[in-house]
Amino acid sequence: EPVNVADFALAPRIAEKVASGEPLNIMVSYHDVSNEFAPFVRQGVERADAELNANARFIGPVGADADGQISEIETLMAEIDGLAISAVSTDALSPLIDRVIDAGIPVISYNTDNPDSKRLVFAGQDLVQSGRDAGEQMVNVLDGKGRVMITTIDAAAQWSLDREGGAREVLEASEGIEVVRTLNTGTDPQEIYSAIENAMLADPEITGILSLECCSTPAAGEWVKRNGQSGTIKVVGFDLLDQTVDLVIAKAVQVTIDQAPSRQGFEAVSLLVQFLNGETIDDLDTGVGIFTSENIDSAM
Amino acid sequence: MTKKPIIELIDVTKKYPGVVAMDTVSIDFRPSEVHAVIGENGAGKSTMMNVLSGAIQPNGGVIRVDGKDTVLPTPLASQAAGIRVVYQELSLCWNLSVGENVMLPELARRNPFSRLSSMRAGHAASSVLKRLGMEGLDPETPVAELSVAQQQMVEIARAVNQNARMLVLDEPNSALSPAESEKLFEVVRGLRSEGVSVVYVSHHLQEVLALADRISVMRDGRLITSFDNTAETTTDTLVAHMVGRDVVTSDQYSTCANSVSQIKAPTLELRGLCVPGIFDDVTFDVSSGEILGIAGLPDSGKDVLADAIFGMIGRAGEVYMKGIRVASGRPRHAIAAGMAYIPADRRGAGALLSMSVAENTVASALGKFTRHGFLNKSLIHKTTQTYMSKFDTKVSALGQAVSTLSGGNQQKIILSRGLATDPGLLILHEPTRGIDVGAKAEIYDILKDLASQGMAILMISSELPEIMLHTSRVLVMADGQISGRLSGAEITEERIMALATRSRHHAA
Amino acid sequence: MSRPSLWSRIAGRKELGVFLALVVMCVFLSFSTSSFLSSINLLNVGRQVSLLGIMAVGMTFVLISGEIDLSVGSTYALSGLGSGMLIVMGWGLVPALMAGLMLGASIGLINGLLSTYGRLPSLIATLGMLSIVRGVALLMTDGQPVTVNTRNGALPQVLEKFEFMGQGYLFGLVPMQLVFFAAVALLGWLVLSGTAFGFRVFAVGGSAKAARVSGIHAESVKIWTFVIMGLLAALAGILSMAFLPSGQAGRTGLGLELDVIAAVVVGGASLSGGVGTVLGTVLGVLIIGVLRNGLVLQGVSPFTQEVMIGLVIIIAVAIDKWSTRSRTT
Amino acid sequence: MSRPSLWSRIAGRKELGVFLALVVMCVFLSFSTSSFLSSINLLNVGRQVSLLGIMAVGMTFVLISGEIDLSVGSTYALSGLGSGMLIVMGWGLVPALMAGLMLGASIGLINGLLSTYGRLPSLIATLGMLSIVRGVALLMTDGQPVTVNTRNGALPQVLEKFEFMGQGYLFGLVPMQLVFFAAVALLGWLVLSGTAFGFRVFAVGGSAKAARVSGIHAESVKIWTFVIMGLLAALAGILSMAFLPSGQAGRTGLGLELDVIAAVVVGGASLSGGVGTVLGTVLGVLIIGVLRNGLVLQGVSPFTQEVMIGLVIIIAVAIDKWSTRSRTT
Ligand SMILES: Nc1ncnc2c1ncn2[C@@H]1O[C@H](COP(=O)(O)OP(=O)(O)OP(=O)(O)O)[C@@H](O)[C@H]1O
Ligand SMILES: Nc1ncnc2c1ncn2[C@@H]1O[C@H](COP(=O)(O)OP(=O)(O)OP(=O)(O)O)[C@@H](O)[C@H]1O
Ligand SMILES: [Mg+2]
Ligand SMILES: [Mg+2]
Repeated sequence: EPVNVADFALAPRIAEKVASGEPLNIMVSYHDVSNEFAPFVRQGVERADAELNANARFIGPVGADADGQISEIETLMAEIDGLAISAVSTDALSPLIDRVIDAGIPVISYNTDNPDSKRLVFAGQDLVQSGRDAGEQMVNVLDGKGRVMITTIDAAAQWSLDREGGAREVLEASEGIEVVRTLNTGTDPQEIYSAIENAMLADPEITGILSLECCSTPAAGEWVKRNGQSGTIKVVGFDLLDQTVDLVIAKAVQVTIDQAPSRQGFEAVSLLVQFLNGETIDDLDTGVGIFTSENIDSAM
Repeated sequence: MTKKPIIELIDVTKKYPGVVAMDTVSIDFRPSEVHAVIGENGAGKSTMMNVLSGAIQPNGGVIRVDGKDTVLPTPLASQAAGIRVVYQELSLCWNLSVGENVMLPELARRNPFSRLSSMRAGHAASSVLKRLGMEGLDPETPVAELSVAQQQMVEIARAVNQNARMLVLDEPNSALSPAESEKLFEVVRGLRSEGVSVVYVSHHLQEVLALADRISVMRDGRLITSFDNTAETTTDTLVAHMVGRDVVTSDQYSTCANSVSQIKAPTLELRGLCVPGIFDDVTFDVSSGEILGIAGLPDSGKDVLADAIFGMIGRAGEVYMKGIRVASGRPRHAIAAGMAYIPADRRGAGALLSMSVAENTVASALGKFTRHGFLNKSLIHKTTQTYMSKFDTKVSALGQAVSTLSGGNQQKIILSRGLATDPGLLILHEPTRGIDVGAKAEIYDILKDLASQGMAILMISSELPEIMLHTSRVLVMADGQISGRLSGAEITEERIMALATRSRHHAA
Repeated sequence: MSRPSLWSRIAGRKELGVFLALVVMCVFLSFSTSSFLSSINLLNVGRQVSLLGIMAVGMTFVLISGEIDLSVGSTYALSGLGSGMLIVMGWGLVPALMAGLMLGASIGLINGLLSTYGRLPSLIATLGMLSIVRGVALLMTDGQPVTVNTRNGALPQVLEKFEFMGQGYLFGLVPMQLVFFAAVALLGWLVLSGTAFGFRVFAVGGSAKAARVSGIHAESVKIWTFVIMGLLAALAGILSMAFLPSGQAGRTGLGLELDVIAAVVVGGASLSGGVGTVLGTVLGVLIIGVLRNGLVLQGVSPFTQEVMIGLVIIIAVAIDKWSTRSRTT
Repeated sequence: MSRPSLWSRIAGRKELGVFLALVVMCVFLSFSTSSFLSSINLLNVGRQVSLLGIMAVGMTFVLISGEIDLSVGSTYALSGLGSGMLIVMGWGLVPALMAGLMLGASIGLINGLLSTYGRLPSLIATLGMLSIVRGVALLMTDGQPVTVNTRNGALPQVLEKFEFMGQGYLFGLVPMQLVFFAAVALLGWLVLSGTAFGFRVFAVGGSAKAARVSGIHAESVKIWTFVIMGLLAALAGILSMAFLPSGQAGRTGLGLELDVIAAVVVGGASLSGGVGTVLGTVLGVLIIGVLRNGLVLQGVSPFTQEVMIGLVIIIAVAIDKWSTRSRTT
């Protein structure tokens, strides 16, 4: 739904600030500032801080931790003029979002959504849809036929469940494709690689690995490359980590789906600034970038 | 003609919060002499030994080695000066073998990357073990498997093994048998003739008279006097110096202590008590009002007996208190049945060291001091105070940690803890180990009083004088069995030793 | 002869050190940030430390008895998720809470049995349980997040009370979590310093052998401390579930055990047993809470915060050790 | 008179138990899965446990000396990332490796100083360091993943050697990581059981007091064990970096400390010091590695794997305790 500040009970202290043209304190809370994704989002936030009339600050807990994320926002609430949240757990952050909104502070979600909360709009990728996109790419590179293993560093996380759902929906609809298992690799890079190594040995018939995130994608690609299976075993994954880019160039990873994290960070701030300045804002799809060895140069 | 001292202490002072453990002590130790240091518990003897060993640092004064002012900041520095120490408390590495423990100081000096062969550690240790009369002990045996007496011998072996100029022995034979002690004395005399300066701390005044060339007496942290041991010196002289007042010492107790007024029905009955591999078929009674002694050599099984009766370890056979059978395995059942136990290992198993005097006093009888589960602190306070004054226990506050008290006072508090449960039977294991003459006499007085009030007392002890003078009946254990029962005039040193050394097939 | 017992005196001194550290931190923050001293912020800090605090009270018992419990983060997750699932299945409030608490107590019981009769060092027994309980929580929820709301099946009147427990305010002012923490701390203090049971916990932790000779059943005392710990971890987990009101077996309470232990040790308890107080623990918990709060208010970067938290743990315990040492030597 | 000394004999017995457990697991897996006994799979298992194993050898020293080190996961991350960054900055191989190892050794030194002269319990000192070192790693990398490749600036000839260390095969067969593990284990075994230093580690762990009065400088022995631990954690971290070849400060080595400790304790070392062997540790590491591998080969769900790993830790240590106990009593 498009929203406008005219329909929003803005806290008087913020209204005053807007009226006086003072820079606004926009906080962008990310659910784990120590993960791979975070530096990209932070870059976007920093760019917004420089380009827009706002003091944009990138905050969040080290290590995904709902309590930590909530506590930090609670603590800073008196200073926040606008808040963008990417939540560890969709449901856990909803009451807090509602509380912040009730205090007259605009809140939007970005990267991961909280549709059940009172948040104003969402900026980012539709996770289920991005899962479907990955599934379609897999079907594509396998020519509709093969055994697929799904890998994720955190099978229990909401974003993972969403993407897995989308991917399975497409893969299972395709006749020739069998989804063998979902491999939970754990988060340590060594563990990720070992888990993939063991799983591939346990089932040598696997012809496709679909990774749901940044970090098992390069591990899957490395394994394929080191075992001389580049091109035989297809890998579809996410994000544009350095290593992933290398592997796409080396054709060990066929497709990687970018989420434009830096843009997500920038847009999160931008939407809030627009909203506070009276512009009507709406959900923003930051899009998926699909990269193969053909177009990977444009990502570098 | 006096030789030049190896070490001199000049006005050395060591203060602890609230206590001056050494108060401007000046003393010297010379080659080729056995210098005994005696004094009541807490007089400051061990503190002085620890200063010599470098384990603690004095607050003031001067240490002079070979006439030069020196500091001994660590045990290593003291060892470098040729000083070897046997500490009052056992300090062995339980995870290492006898040989390795003996060679520990040697190995401590080696280059860290030097190759090491445990063979040689064992080999090198065996000669010193032989010298101490322990040739039967395999140097590869883990020390954890040894009896306390053997462990103490290993510790002595460790000190003797190094070429000492000065050997400090702090109550080295508190857990040794007479035979083992005699071996130790031989070694000490041998070292003296080799020019070593031996410092000897002991509560056994007879030994001191037999062994020492010079005797120093400490009281309340101060050096009272130092004098040469001559034929005229007697235990009475020593006691007078130590205590500063008259005490009735063990020797002066008349045997009439044994003639107990009236012996009533048995309080404790043991029927065929057995701990596999240690003793079997132990059967005897202890009656109300009597003090029953149990004597025996090390390894005779008498130590485990106390633990078995009290239920600290599993056992077969039957134990009855006042006719009611007591289940095995749980000390609290034994307490509920009316037993109180004073274990030999005062610091390890006896006192709750980190807790206060008051807490120690009431620990076994908590039920009496709680209302609806909550502690009645004023009652605890009152009861503790009663016991402290009854036994003349010296503490600075009821909240003082028991770990800071002297051995005699700790023992009185453990005794109070047992008595606070209103027991019918008191089991004492080595009740006066490491306790000075004055406190010893007080404890014997307390026991006599308790017996005359109808308490049944079982005293297990390695000290023959204690057994002979303070019990009305004696059971002697040898090789895991009761080898004889003595009473009244039969209780003599010769008969006890004869029974104690009888091996199983002879007894059968 | 003065009245106070050893442990209250030792602890009295210790608590003084921690208390001063806390005061210094608070004074510094009051001057350097405008919002620290506001009542809203202080109540926030109180709420934020409550769950940690509830568990820390339990850990105080465990550490004093000479043991340690690493499984508390997993117990927190399993019990909270368990109660949540039952409410979603339409159970009433009391049965669901009881079931969650019983789950926690049973885990504590297993920890206790393994660490006493099982003869395992409690560090290793509870390390194993950390993994097992986490696995059970994952299996139980199939890795799916559990959210307690009426859409999922919770009865509205049950949900309302459940959410009040976690999110409500007593007299519209004091967060309910803080009320629970205060109640647990008060009860813990009474039990530890005023009852025969508390006495036995200290005795067993000081010297298990001497305690046995004194007729104290060391095993049962230790088992009880683990059960108390399990119960309190479950309570904290349930409150967390009621606050959020959602949880996820793969994440909830992950690594919490080290935070809890750190808070208790900062509060003066010893890892070798026999020493500690509930008051000290409460102060330790507040130090950690105020530190986190202060770092955020100061705008310190999250990475620097990690460094600062480690430093404060080390410094707080070091000050404590050094000050006690200089007094006794 | 038999030759072996107490510790090797105690451990000899212990190792037997762990060894049998490993054999049983391997036999079971050989029959129930086709791929377990393949040489590829066995070399895989060997490679997968190597980094854990290298750190476990260090932890064996630390535990025997009576201490513990919780900071190893963070040290692993910081050193690996540090070396990686230097190579990306164009440093040569040797300087970059040296710098990484020195970083690890310095962290070990700090841990050692805090735990001895600082009078902190090592559990708390290294818990603080866990947080500090992780924070430093995050600050150093700014949270960005570090990938060692020529595109980022690594010199090709340096990169080649670096990658060989982590990914190469000796004689085209044995993974280099396994070679490093074997070398570390061999060296560790020689030092621990054959040198005066190893002897001192046992003596200090058996009784620090007895060791001290015998003239052993207990503090320096302990500090050295921490330095060895730090060096080996750094080595493992660098090898991990060379293998992947990338790392990320928020993720690399997270929670590794508990895995390392579990492996060493399963191998028979005691948390109270004085007991342990390198051989036992190697067996413990293999048990954990074979278990993980076997569970995956059996297709056991990841959630059930958590439960199984916890169970195996508890059971392995329990068997060990119970079998030693029944022999000595
Ligand atoms: N670490 C300590 N802290 C406080 N007080 C201490 C400490 N060590 C010893 N003391 C006190 O110093 C005094 C002297 O103790 P010391 O151990 O030297 O006596 P001792 O003569 O060896 O007694 P015993 O015959 O019982 O062995 C005692 O009052 C004792 O309580
Ligand atoms: N808990 C125990 N488990 C196994 N063996 C033990 C145990 N305690 C003692 N022993 C062994 O039992 C035997 C008898 O020991 P006990 O201590 O009863 O002898 P003792 O006559 O009191 O001698 P001493 O007082 O000198 O040690 C010894 O060989 C001892 O090593
Ligand atoms: Mg003494
Ligand atoms: Mg004896």
